[in-house]
Order: sequence, then C-alpha cells, then structure tokens
Amino acid sequence: MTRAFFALLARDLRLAVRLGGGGGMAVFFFLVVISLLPFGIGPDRELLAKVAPGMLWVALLLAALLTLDRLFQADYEDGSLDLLTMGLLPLELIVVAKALGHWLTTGLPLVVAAPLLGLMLNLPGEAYPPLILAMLAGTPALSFLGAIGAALTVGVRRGGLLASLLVMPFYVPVLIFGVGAADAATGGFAGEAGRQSLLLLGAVALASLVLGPLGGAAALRANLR
Amino acid sequence: MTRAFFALLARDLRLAVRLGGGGGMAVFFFLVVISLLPFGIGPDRELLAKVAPGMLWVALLLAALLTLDRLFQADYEDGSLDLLTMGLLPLELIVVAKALGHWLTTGLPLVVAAPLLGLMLNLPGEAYPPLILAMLAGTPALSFLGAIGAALTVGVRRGGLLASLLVMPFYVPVLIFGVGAADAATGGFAGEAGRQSLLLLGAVALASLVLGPLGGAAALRANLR
Amino acid sequence: MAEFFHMGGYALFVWPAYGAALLVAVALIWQSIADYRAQARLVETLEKAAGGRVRRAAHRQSGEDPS
Amino acid sequence: MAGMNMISAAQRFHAYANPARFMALSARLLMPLAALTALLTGAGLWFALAASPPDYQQGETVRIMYVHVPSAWLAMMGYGVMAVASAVALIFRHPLADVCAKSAAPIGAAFTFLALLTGSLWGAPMWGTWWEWGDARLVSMLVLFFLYLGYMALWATIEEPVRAARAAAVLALVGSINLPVIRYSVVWWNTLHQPASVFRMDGPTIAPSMLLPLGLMGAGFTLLFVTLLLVRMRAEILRRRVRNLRLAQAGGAGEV
Amino acid sequence: MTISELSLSVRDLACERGGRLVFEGLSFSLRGGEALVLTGSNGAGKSSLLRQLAGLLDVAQGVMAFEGGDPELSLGEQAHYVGHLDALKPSMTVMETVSFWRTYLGSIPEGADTALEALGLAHLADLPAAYLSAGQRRRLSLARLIAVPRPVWLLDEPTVALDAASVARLVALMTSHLGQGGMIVAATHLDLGLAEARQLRLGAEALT
Amino acid sequence: MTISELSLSVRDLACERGGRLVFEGLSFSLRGGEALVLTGSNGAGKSSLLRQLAGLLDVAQGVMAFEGGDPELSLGEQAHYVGHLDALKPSMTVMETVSFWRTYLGSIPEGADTALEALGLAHLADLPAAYLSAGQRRRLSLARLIAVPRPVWLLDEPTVALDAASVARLVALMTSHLGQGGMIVAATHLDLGLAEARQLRLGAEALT
Ligand code: HEM
Ligand SMILES: Nc1ncnc2c1ncn2[C@@H]1O[C@H](COP(=O)(O)OP(=O)(O)OP(=O)(O)O)[C@@H](O)[C@H]1O
Ligand SMILES: Nc1ncnc2c1ncn2[C@@H]1O[C@H](COP(=O)(O)OP(=O)(O)OP(=O)(O)O)[C@@H](O)[C@H]1O
Ligand SMILES: [Mg+2]
Ligand SMILES: [Mg+2]
Repeated sequence: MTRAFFALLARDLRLAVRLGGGGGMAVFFFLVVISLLPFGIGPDRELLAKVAPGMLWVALLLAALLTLDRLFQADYEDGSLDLLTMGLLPLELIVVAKALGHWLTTGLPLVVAAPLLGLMLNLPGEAYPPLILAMLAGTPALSFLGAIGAALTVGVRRGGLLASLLVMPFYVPVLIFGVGAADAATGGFAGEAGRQSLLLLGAVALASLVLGPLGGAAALRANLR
Repeated sequence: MTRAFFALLARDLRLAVRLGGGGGMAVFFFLVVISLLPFGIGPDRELLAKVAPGMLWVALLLAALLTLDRLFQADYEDGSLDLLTMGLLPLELIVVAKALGHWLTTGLPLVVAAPLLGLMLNLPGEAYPPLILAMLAGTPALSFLGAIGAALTVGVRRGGLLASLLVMPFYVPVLIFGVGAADAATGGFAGEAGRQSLLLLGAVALASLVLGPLGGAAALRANLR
Repeated sequence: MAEFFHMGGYALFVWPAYGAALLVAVALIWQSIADYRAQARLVETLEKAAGGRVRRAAHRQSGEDPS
Repeated sequence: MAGMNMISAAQRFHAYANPARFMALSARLLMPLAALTALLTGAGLWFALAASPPDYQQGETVRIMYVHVPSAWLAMMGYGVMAVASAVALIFRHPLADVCAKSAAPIGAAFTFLALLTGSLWGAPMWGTWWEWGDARLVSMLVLFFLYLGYMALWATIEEPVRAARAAAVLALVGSINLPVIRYSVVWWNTLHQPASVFRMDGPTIAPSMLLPLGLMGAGFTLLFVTLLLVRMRAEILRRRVRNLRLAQAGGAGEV
Repeated sequence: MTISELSLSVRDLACERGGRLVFEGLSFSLRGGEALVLTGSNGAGKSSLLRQLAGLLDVAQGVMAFEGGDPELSLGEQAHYVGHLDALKPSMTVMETVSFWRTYLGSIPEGADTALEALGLAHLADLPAAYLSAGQRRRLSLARLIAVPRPVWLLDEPTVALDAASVARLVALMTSHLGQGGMIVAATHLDLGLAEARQLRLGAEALT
Repeated sequence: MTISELSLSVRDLACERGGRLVFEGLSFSLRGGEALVLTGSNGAGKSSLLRQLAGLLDVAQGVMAFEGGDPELSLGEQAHYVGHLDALKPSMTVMETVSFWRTYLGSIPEGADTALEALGLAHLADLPAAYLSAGQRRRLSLARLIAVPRPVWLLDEPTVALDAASVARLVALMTSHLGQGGMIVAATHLDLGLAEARQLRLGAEALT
C-alpha cells in the first residue's frame, strides 16, 4: 500500500518534470504575474511595498488555480484514472498522493521563490519570516482544497475554469489569514495579530488536509461511475 | 469560403455555450478575481480606488490567459484540427474565426461586466467611459495575440501554462496603455494623456488583428506536421 | 403622501431596496412559472408524438407510475 | 456486495416518495401557499412601510431592515435546504432530494443577492460605505453567493443528471461549512455589522413594534421560498421527463 | 462530383518520425476506380503514409503527384482522411456534427440525413456524441465520407469497432465510391473483402 | 497466483446510461478456466457490461457475485480491465509504464521485461509511448495483463489495431491464463479463435 502510494507520487512528479509543468514553470508564471502587477498599479514604490504581501498571495493563488486541472483531468482523459481506482490504494489516498504531488511541484517551489519576488516588490525585511511561514502553512491547503474542485470537475471537458471557480470561495480564508500574517509584521503591530492569523491559517490548513481527501474522494466516486 | 468561416465560428460559439465555458463563466471568474484582490490588499478604500483600473486590467488579462487553451488544444487533441486544415478555408482565416469566437465568449462579456466590478472597487465615475473604450479596443488584442501563443503550444500536452508564459510579454503593452487610458481620467489630467494612451491602444489592437492570424497560422503550420 | 415617499431624506436608500426586492421576486416568480409552462408544453407535444410504448419507457425511467 | 444491498434499499425507498405522488401533492398545495404568501407579505409590507415607527437612532432607514433581514435569513436557509437535500440525495439516493437541492439554488442565490444589495443600501447611510472588505459577515456572505453560483455552474456543466447531482451534492456539503462562519462571524470577529438580535438564546432584544413587521415579512419570504421551490421542483421533474422522452425517441430504450 | 480520370503516383517516398526512418523508397501508382489496401505489421508505417498523403505529415523525400482533380487544390483538400482519432465533440449531436462538416467542407448543410442513413445513424440524430458507443462513434466519423463528396478517401483501419453489419455497409459504400471513379487508400489488418483491391505490404522487414 | 475454484455469477443485471436502459435481465455464470465472449451489434452494451464488472459503472439493478478469490477485495480489485482508452502517458517510456503498473498494482517492479517480451515490445522498451504506432500502444496496454497476475481479465475489443502475429500471441496468452484457472470476459466483433469460449450475445433485438 505504501509502495503503491509512493509509486503514484513518483510517477506524478516525473510526469510534471517531463512535461515542463514542474516547479520551473510555476515559478516562471509567478514571476511574470508579479512583474505584470507594477504595470497595472504604476511604479510608486511605497504603494508597491504596501500591497506586496497581498500581491504575492494573489499570485500564489492564481498559480495554484492555473495548474489545478493537472490533478485528475489528464489521468481521466486517457483512462488511467479508471485503472488507478482498480488498484488496492483507497481513493482517499490516491487524492492525497495527487495533491501532495501538486504541492511539491507548484506550492513548494513558489515558497522558495517568494523571497526573491518580495525583493522585486520592495517588501520590508522584517516581513519575510512571517510571510514564508504563512506560505509554508498555506500552500498545502491550496493544493488539498484544490483537489476537491479538480475532482468535482473531472470528466467535464475543459473543466479547468470551472474548477477554479468552484475552489475560489474556499481559497478566500487562506488568502485572508495569509495576508494577515504578513501584514501584521509589515504594519508594525507584529506580535499578537500576526500570530493569530498564523494560527488560524494553520487551522485552515489542517482542516483542508482532512477535507480535501474526503471531499475529493467523494467527488471522484460521484463522477467516475 | 465565408460559409465555412461562419460555420466554424458558429460551432465554436455553440461549443463554448454548451460547455458552460462561455461568457458566463469568464465573467464569473473575473468577478471572483476582482473580489479576491481586496482581500490581498486590505480594505483601505482609497488605496483600492487608486489601484482599481490596474486591477481590472490584470484580472481581464488573467481571464483571457486562462481560457487561451480553448483556442486550439481541444481541436488538436480530438483530431478536429487535422480535418479543419483539410478544408478550403485558409489557415489564417481559421485563426481569425477561432480568435473571434474567443473574444465573443470571453472579452466581450468581460467588457460588459466591467462597470459593475468597477463599482465594487470604488472606481470614480469619470473613469468609466475611457475604461470601457479602452477595454473595447484592448480585449480583441488579447484574443488575437493569444492565438499566437495558443498556436505555438498546440500539441504540447498541458501546454496551457506555457502558452500563458509566451503570450504575457505581448500583453504588456496592452496592459500599459489600457491602464494609462483609465488612469488618465481618474488622475484628473484627462484629455491629452488619456487620448494618447487610447490611440496607442488602438494601434496595438489593429496590429494584433494582422499579426495574430499571420503568426498563428505560421505557428500552426510548424506544429501540425 | 409626499412625506411617505420622502422617507425622512433616505428615499434614495429605502426605495431602491424595496424596488430591488420587488424586481428580484417578480423575476424569480416569472421565470419559474415560464419554465414550468415550457416544460409542460414540451412533455405534452413529446408524449403526443411518441407511441404508448415509448411513453411507458419514459415513465418507468423517471421513476413514475404510468398513469 | 454491500453496494447491492444499498441499491435495493434505495429502490424500496423510492416507492414511498415517487415523483408522481409529489406532483399530485404539490399541485394541491400550490394555490393555498401562493395565497398565503401574498397575504402575509402584503400585511408585512403595510406594517413595514407605513404602520411602524422610524427607529430613534436610524430614522427611516430602519425600514430597509424588513427586506434585508428576511433576505439574509432565507439566503442562509436556502443553502441549508440545499445541503440537507444533498446529504439525503447522497446517502439515500432519494430521487426527489437532488431535484429539491437543484431547485433551491437559484432561489437562495436570489435572496443572497438581495441581502447583499439591501445591506449595501443600508450601509451607505449607516456606516458611510457601500461595502467593507474587512468585515467578516459581508465577506462570508459574498462567499455564500459565489458558492451558489458555483453550485449552479456545476449543474449546468455536467450533462448527465445523475452524475451532476452527485458532484453538486458533494460541493454543497463541503461548502456548508461557510454557514456557521456567516452566522457567528459577528461573534468571532470584530465587525461593523451588528450581532444577532432576534434569534438569540435569551430571546429577541428588538422592539415589538419592529418585531411584528419583521416577523410578517420573514414568514412571507419563507412562504415565497417554499412556493417557488415547489414550482421549480415541478418544472425540474418535467424537464427530466422531457429528457427521457427525447432519449427514448432517439432509440435504444425501445426494448423496455 | 464529376471526376475525370484520376491518377495518383508516388515515387521513392520516405518517411521520418521522431528522427527515425520509418520507410523509404516507396513507390506506387493508383487510378480512379482503384483501391489500395495497405497492410503490414504494427509500426510498419501505414498510418504515417496516410497522413503524408493527406498533407498532415511532412514528406521526408520523394514525390507525390495527383492528377485529374482540381488543379488549384492540393491532394489533401480533395481527400477525406479518417484516422485513429474521431474528431467528435462530445456535446454536439450526431446531426449537428455532420451538418457542420457539410457546411465547413463546402456543401450546403441540408441533406445531411442521407449520410446518416447510409451509416445507419439516422435514429441517433439528436443524441450528443458523448453518448455514443465506440462503433457508433466510428460510424459518425465515417459519415463524413458520404456527407461531402470528395474523390479520394484515405482510411486508417476504418472497420475498427464496427459490427459485422456495419462493416458490410462500409464495404458497399466503398465499392460504390470506386464505381463512381473515386480512389481509396485504406490501411487495415483485416480482409476488407473489396472485390478488386491492390495490396501494398509495408516494411515486411521492419521490426514488429 | 494461486486460484482456488473461481466462480462469477451475474443475475438479472440491468444497465442504465445517460438515463436510458441499455440492457436488463442479463444473467450468466462463469467458472475459473472459462472464457465468455461478448458479441452484439454496436451500442448493444458490451463495453458497459465490462465496466460494470470492473466496478467502473453503477449497476442499475441486479446482483453480481464473485467467489473463490480474495474475499476482502471487490471484483474490480482482482480484475484487469483493458478498455477502449489505453491509459498511456506520452512522455513515459514503455519500460517505465509497465514498471509503474507493476508497483502500483502490487508486484515488485523487477521482472517487467517478461511482460514486454510476451507482447513483443522488448526492443521498444526505452521508447516514449508518444512514439508508438496504434498497434504498439495496444500491446503496451495489454502488457499489464502479464505484468501483474490477476485472476479475472476484462477485455474490450482487445485485438483492435493488432496485426495478425500479435493477435495470435494474445490468443496464446489468453489460453494459458485460462489454463491456470483464470477467467476472461472479452467483447469483440471478430472471431478470437479461443478453443472453448462461451458466447453471450447482447441485445440481439436492439437498434444498431
Ligand atoms: C452588504 C452588507 C450586509 C450584509 C452582507 C449583511 C448580511 C447579514 C446577514 C447574513 C444577516 C443574518 C444574520 C443571522 O441571522 O445570523 C444579517 C442580519 C442583520 N443585518 Fe445585515 N448585512 C449587511 C449590512 C447591514 C447593515 C448596513 C445593517 C444596519 C446598519 C445591517 C443590519 C442587520 C440587522 C439588524 C440584522 C438582524 C440581526 C438579527 O436580528 O439577528 N446589515 N445581515
Ligand atoms: N508521433 C510520432 N512520433 C515519432 N514516431 C512515431 C510517431 N508515431 C509513430 N511513430 C513511429 O513511426 C513508426 C510507424 O508508425 P505508424 O503509426 O505509421 O505505424 P502503423 O503501420 O500505422 O502501425 P499500426 O498497425 O500499429 O497502426 C512506428 O515505428 C512508430 O514508432
Ligand atoms: N457515456 C455514455 N453516456 C450515455 N450513454 C452512453 C455512454 N456510453 C455509451 N452509451 C450508450 O450506451 C449504449 C451501450 O454502449 P456500449 O459502449 O456499452 O456499447 P457496445 O456494445 O460496447 O458498442 P460498440 O460495439 O460500438 O463498442 C449505447 O447505446 C450508447 O449510446
Ligand atoms: Mg496505424
Ligand atoms: Mg464498446
């Protein structure tokens, strides 16, 4: 069972890297979005610094959303998903393997790249530790909650956009607490508020680790018959 | 030939509507992105109004990017694109039909919805006319330039993200002039600067109407053999 | 009467609220009934067009008694 | 083989509440319900607009409350109905349950829209702002609206009713965690929006002169919800019959 | 469709895929009314050859000359290609699919029903393609052949997934096409039972 | 694979797709060592029945009982299903594909080569699946049957796209599986030439 789990995870990682859909692509996308934003807002450095954590989070969310359809759709379309469900691995663990693979190829690289981008956006130094902590806690939630949306739209041709739409409401708390954690540090009133946001973010992340596999597996069951 | 052109356009529109991937979906996505952004930036209303046109444009861009892969990928994967090229319609006109269909189902509905969203972002009233004019000129450019990126990545499995990356640089001028046109009005120094941005945007749009079909057709020719 | 419509200076807020409620309610009611009528008409024409055999099948599959 | 037992159990269940019986029952209920709705809403409107005093603090704007609060209640109740029906549909495979859930969504979405709109219209004079991004209740209400829209989009996109029903039911259930967030947002977070004053453990804290129109409007809106739900469920059942008839005519099901 | 005397001649054709040479030095010629059946083991290059004829794959070397058709059009523009992929849209109905191809490929949309009848799909006309079985999908792809008259048919394993009755129907359609002076190149592993078909066996020496 | 006496009995099975009844009242039983060949016109429900057996499609009505296998596992978890889709990843090589399925479905990854040899794919081991021809792809899907021992094989038109030599190879593999007490349900439009196979003709009366 653990062997099957890791075989699936390894396969997904390998495919992501081969397709060029792995970490590199997500980071590149992230970079481009972040560099588009100043064009949209204008080059005012103060303004930029003020909105930087928010921008980072929004870009993070979009990168996650954009790659959601990689989770199940490809496997569904070529018949692999049918065969995966015929193995001995419970559907819930299949969802976990897929979501984990998604996080390792999108969330994690983005967290690693985030400080660099903060630099581009003129983010003050003391905002980095809480920002990165928050991202480490928040990005798995994005992948695991995303798995529900992806599972709900599997089999819907070109369901990518629909999956984004279904998932967005669930991303809102992650975004709010994530920004809250970073903002608290920037705004000077660090300590309490920031810590609270971080704790809430952690709670959301933990909840998503349970909800994602359960909801995802239920949705797959509904869609695959 | 014109019959073939309109048959293709009608088919694409029909498919977009049937799949629920049509206008409604794009507008919905746009709405959600716009309502996510304030979570990221925080509830400061002045700040929001200041960055509103930029935000609207960035969201517009993302909605266009996200739907790019609808342009050719589906037709490639199921073999339709092969057959389409075996008809009498020149490849350039096939690209025009596809890009036009894309604009009618994403760009146009977004332009219609934009004022409502401006309201949510607290955009001042005098910014609307230039904003909408700019969007009307700019959104076709997004679809036609996007067609080049979509054509370049056709056949690359999960090329959606790659297409976004290729196209982004081309979108930058649209974004800059688009925001310029709206900002000029907000900033009070209407008249000259705004009109100039609008003119430049128009030029970009016209250029894209030529470049898109030519470049798209060339890319398809290279990719399909 | 004028005072009633004036709403203590807040007419601009109170009346749109009620107006919107009315509009939404009417739209919803109208759409629901129109949809029901359209479906009922469709059922009628389809059942008329189909023979008894097919009708029985359709009833069966929507879980209904053939009545 | 547990699945097998499940199916026969579900089929036994179907016998008790089949669509035909529902159609007959709802046809008899519709007219009385509609009449009662009109009566209560009419009376409510009379008290709300004319026969109740302005608030000593909020002046005439308090009259917005009589549409805002019932709309907000029904927005939440609509989702509640949807979630419960979805659970029943998933667990018992009851054929009416997913018809009910699907039909409730547009009504709930409409009330959510109304709550958002009237809230904004009330907020402008009271808080000096149409919308406040920092307020948990407003934001969670907007999220509710998106959940409704997503739910309807999912139904619209999946072609096969059986599959669409199950997928939508999963979404409705997962989304239902938003309901307590809306309800208790005023308690958990520091918000502009005022806390509950009607449905409280220690009884309502609102003046009786306002409680009467509020109660009437609340009852009227609830009845409107129920009436519309019945009409829409009937239309949905007919839609499925149309679909079956079309498919049967297309051939294939001929060998029944 | 008024076909004068058609002729296709292929000389010294080579095909390269993914950097590997699939076949080379392939020559044959075909006239109107004749069918060429391509056989050969898996990977011999049957599908590749058909795609080259259809203009969907580059010709690495060699010459293809098609005469007797419209001189302004390429071979691909005068040919039907039915490949492994079926080019169906799940949400479009059977009728819509055929009508679209009729209009797009240059006929009027009316009259699509005769094509559906020829393939035994008339009773499924209003069904979305998503609901079709494998053989029904295949028949819908094949309906293009009848819906739009084109002189050359390029068929890649056309009988896959078809039941016996449908195979017979297809063979009848092919025979009648040949009778009207049309031309067919078909790849197959089975005996199609076409009365007079020439055989071309690809890469007997190729690795299977 | 130690198979005690297997038996599968299906009683009064019904299948519904897209709201339409495809078949009902279907009953058959099968024991280890036996093959059941499903025939019937296009759209009769062969693929649907196979998916129901594999647990990939809901059973509208009826009972399926499988005995003699692992009592803790469902029929689907003890069966191989080879359907119309081939479940191949274009960027994974032939060897990687087979090794993955070995590990995932519960065997050790080593020994995948015997499966490749059995299907005549050994010389293609390092080629990505994107470069395979239709028949080579099909053989790669079929390699799963040998790579992981499972008592029940559910095959949907397994010979599609295979050349004559490969068909013979597949029939030999099927015969040997039956000889070991395994069970096969296969849908096909062709005569597979299995020595002793029982036939089940679906929906003879159905519209084609
Ligand atoms: C867009 C803005 C608003 C939204 C989304 C909103 C949402 C809600 C919701 C969801 C409820 C139901 C709460 C429950 O029953 O637990 C509610 C109740 C209520 N709202 Fe609002 N509201 C908004 C603006 C306002 C404003 C501006 C006021 C007044 C100044 C207001 C006053 C009230 C009152 C008095 C209640 C009844 C509370 C009770 O008695 O339980 N709301 N609102
Ligand atoms: N897209 C591709 N890229 C690279 N090589 C390919 C591609 N498609 C096929 N090939 C290779 O080209 C050769 C010929 O393939 P082709 O599909 O033409 O064979 P075929 O004769 O049609 O076989 P089959 O009977 O299996 O359909 C094969 O060896 C195959 O590996
Ligand atoms: N995904 C689907 N949704 C709805 N109906 C379907 C679906 N797939 C197949 N059907 C219908 O179910 C019936 C049986 O289909 P099935 O694929 O089982 O047939 P089959 O016997 O395998 O035919 P073939 O020989 O063509 O493969 C057909 O009438 C078809 O229209
Ligand atoms: Mg081939
Ligand atoms: Mg089949």
